[in-house]
Amino acid sequence: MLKAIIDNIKGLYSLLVGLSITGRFLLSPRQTVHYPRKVIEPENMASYRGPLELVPGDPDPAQSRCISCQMCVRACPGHCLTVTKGASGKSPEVWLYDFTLCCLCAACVESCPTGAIRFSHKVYLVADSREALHLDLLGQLKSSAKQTS
Amino acid sequence: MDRLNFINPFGVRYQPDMVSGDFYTKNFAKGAAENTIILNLGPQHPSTHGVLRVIVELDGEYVIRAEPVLGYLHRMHDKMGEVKTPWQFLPNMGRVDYLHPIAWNWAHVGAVEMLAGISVPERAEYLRVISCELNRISSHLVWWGAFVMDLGGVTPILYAFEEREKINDILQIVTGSRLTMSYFRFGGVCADADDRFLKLIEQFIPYLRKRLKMYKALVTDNVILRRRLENVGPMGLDICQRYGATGPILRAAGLAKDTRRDIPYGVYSKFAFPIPSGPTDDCYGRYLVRLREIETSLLIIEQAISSLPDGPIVIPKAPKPTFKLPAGESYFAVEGARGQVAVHLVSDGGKTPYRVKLRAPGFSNLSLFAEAARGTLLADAIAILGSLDLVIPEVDR
Amino acid sequence: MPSLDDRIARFKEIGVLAISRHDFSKEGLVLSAVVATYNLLDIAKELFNDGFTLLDVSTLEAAEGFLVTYHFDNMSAPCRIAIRVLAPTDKPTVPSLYPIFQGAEWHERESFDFFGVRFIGNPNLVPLLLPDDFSGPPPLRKSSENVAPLSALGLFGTVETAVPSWENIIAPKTKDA
Amino acid sequence: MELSIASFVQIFVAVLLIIGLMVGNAVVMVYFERKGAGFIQRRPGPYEVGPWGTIQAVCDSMKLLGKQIFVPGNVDWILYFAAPILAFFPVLLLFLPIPFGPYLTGLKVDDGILLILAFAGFGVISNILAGWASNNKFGLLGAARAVSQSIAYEIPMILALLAVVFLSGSLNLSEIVENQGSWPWQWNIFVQPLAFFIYLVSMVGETNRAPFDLPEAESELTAGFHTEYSCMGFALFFLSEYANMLLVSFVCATFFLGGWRGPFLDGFWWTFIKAYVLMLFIVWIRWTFPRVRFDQLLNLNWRWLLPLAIINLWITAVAIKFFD
Repeated sequence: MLKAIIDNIKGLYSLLVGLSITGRFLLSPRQTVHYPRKVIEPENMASYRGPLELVPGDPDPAQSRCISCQMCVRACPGHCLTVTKGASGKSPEVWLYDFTLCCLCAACVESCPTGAIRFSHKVYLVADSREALHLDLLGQLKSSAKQTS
Repeated sequence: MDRLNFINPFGVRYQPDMVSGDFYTKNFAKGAAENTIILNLGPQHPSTHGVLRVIVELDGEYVIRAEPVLGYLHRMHDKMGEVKTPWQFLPNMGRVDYLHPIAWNWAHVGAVEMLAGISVPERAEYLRVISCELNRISSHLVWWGAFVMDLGGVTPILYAFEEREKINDILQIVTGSRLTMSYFRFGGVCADADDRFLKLIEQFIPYLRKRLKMYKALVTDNVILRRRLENVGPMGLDICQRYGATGPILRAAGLAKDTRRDIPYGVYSKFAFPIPSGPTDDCYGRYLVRLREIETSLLIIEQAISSLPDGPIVIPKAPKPTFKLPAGESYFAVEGARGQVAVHLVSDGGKTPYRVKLRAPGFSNLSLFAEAARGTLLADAIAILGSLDLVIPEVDR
Repeated sequence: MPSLDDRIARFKEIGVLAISRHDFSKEGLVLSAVVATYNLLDIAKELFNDGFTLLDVSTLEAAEGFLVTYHFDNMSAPCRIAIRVLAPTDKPTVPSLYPIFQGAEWHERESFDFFGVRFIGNPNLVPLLLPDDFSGPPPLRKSSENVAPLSALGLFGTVETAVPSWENIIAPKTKDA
Repeated sequence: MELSIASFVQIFVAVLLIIGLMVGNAVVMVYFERKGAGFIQRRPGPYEVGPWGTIQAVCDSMKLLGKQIFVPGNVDWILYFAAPILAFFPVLLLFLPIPFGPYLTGLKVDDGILLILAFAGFGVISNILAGWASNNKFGLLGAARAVSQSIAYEIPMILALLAVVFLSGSLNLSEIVENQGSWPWQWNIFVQPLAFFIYLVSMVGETNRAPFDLPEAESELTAGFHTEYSCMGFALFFLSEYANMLLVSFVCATFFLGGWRGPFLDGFWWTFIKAYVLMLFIVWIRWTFPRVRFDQLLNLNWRWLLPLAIINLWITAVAIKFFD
């Protein structure tokens, strides 16, 4: 009986300790990043794997390094890449990427013999339809080259 | 409840069938006693962590029988393993158990390396240990929060997520993703640790130790939690042996069995760390074992960081995504956050494996729930379910 | 904890079709034994008394039939043992381990789902992971041109002994482990 | 008390004001509860709607009003719709005898506390009806829990209040307030600390708030007795929960914390300040502790609170006999 009473008093004390902890957190600053007003620091973003993008070519940034060898297409577990060889030479004519099927596994990046593919760091990519996530990477490369020049 | 007749204002008498429900409810109801309620907990229920469904037979608030029904999150990973090359199957491993993906990474990569006879550079082995242990901590943190939430305390899970976010920040530096990580490669890992990675871990270890003290004061010592968990759902060595339970459940039963110590894989044999076991085999014992495992993981990370060697992170001729496995069989087990994770790989020398069998610890651990929950209160059954640390995608595969 | 040789001797006493040692670092197994279905429960009982626990039941389809592999591990000292049973393709039935290892119930139901192997003595042999109204052949069954013979799979490390019928199955040249 | 036209008008006006208070209280408390939960959990809480999210609760209640009334099949229609109404309206009555200020009382009744305790039982009837009529097993379990919990916790609550009634020698709430002084050390909490503690515990149990929220224990019974309620039915349960919280806080302020009397200047503001401090305390408890188990809840009551309350009452009676 006495032991039970002491136990209960100890238990009440543990409840007070708990209240003091949550009380302290009540008054301490918030921890969340409130997205549209604040964004997380860019160094945290540098390692983020976003959707794929093509690496700009060396002399001409609008040209891809891709040689249309189809290694990435064969390696991809989700079948999300479509690469078609152009009429002239090795450079691709169509480079389509279905982000809805992609699992960001890096099979294509690591199988590419010329290092033509890399992950972008676009964390805020949103789309309102599936079709908007069927990305034309060659077109992206060209438009981004136009913007920088 | 089933035998009640209700009258609606339109005067239509409604006479429910004695047993209504789908195949599993009917199958379960065959053994039901008189005057009991058959209750479906789930697949959408706040404390079944995803889409587990448990059919329970209640006498008042007491559970007479319970039967988990699986398969609501079944994705047939075994079949996917047979139609994909081992490399292509690798990203699947992050999806099997989203809380401890790196252990599954390791199990699959280890099985392939065992079969193909691939060795791993030492730096990669150390990075594997560091990332796996960090991931184990984050998994235990989520379990801790979710378990206390099952018991009605809503706040701790958000504190646990603060730490988990920090771990995700660290793991993102090397793995590139925050949830379904696919970090390991056959013969190494895919990215090297940089200075920021090491610096963040060095800051994180003392921070988490401080927070663990807060966890103890806020939750572990809390009288309500202790009375909810002590002497609830004892699972002794006998039941663990019969059901094949592994991980914290087995260790709480008093047996210090840990694959990291028993069958050292990677470089675990180089580190000194205790295997927490006991003191009691009830829910509170399992709770304590998991919290002490966080400290163990911190110890291992500390040792690994201080002795991280230089060198390559992947062997020079690493297998390409389209490599072929030699014929043979391998069974590789690692210690996941929930128990022994194993991949059984059989290959006939073709492009894809002949058979991939994933051994999920949660599957065996959940199978003993029916026996452990018998005769407990409904609230205790929920506590037992939470203390098993279930991740349903892993159970269903 | 008896030594490996003792265990092999005891398995032979109970009766095995083939028994082989394995290189643990290459295959993840210490010992594997092929037993006849009527000896399975005796072997399981023996393992249970020695403190073994059932890790999983891994079935695969081969040309000779369904090879059901039970992986056991010792509770106190790590020692992974595989016990295999061959069930014929046309009418695969295997006795259930439920009376000894209750955890086998779910593993067997999983094999029943994926391969259609029936486990006699399982108290609740209904679909576990697949829906109850799943129609069609069991999903992990292979088409006949994809089925490999057991000898091509390299499952039987260093064969200690084998009955003549199983020597044929394992193939004359055993893989040196 | 004589019943005249004037007193009817007074009651009518009081009821209108009390409805306003209940609705306003729910809106304010939802905001504070969510904000408090957010701050305890180190996140901002409601943030987007209005400045600091202040309009969030109003918008939420508008949303609840605008929702489709969804009635599950096989319910008992009459009881199903009667339950939320029964939950809400008796609470109105309970506010009538509360002395908010020296002259601010809906209805001055000589035995006001009896009225409150008698009508407080209505809440549990609505819970049973809701759980029973919605033909849901979770609801039924929740209702069964609600009954035994409510019966259990009313007894120590009454015994704790009775000790104060012994001290003041009156059942009239205004007189109980007047018997206490303006300064904190003159309040009943210092004469009756044990009774205050017992009341504090049983008031959380009586209002079904965490850690005693077993009738609606979300991790066990999804939402307990109001599992099948949506839109206005749910909103009425919600309103009555907050109104009950406010009521027990007012009673606590009246009995133990000096009611409208406070340092410097007596007045209704003190009642409200004290009541809302108690409400925030209930909120704080909710976001800190896990839930107790059902048998533990009843054990706590029958094994500890009830004997303690009886001992306390006995000591009080003896002390009054000897020292007065």
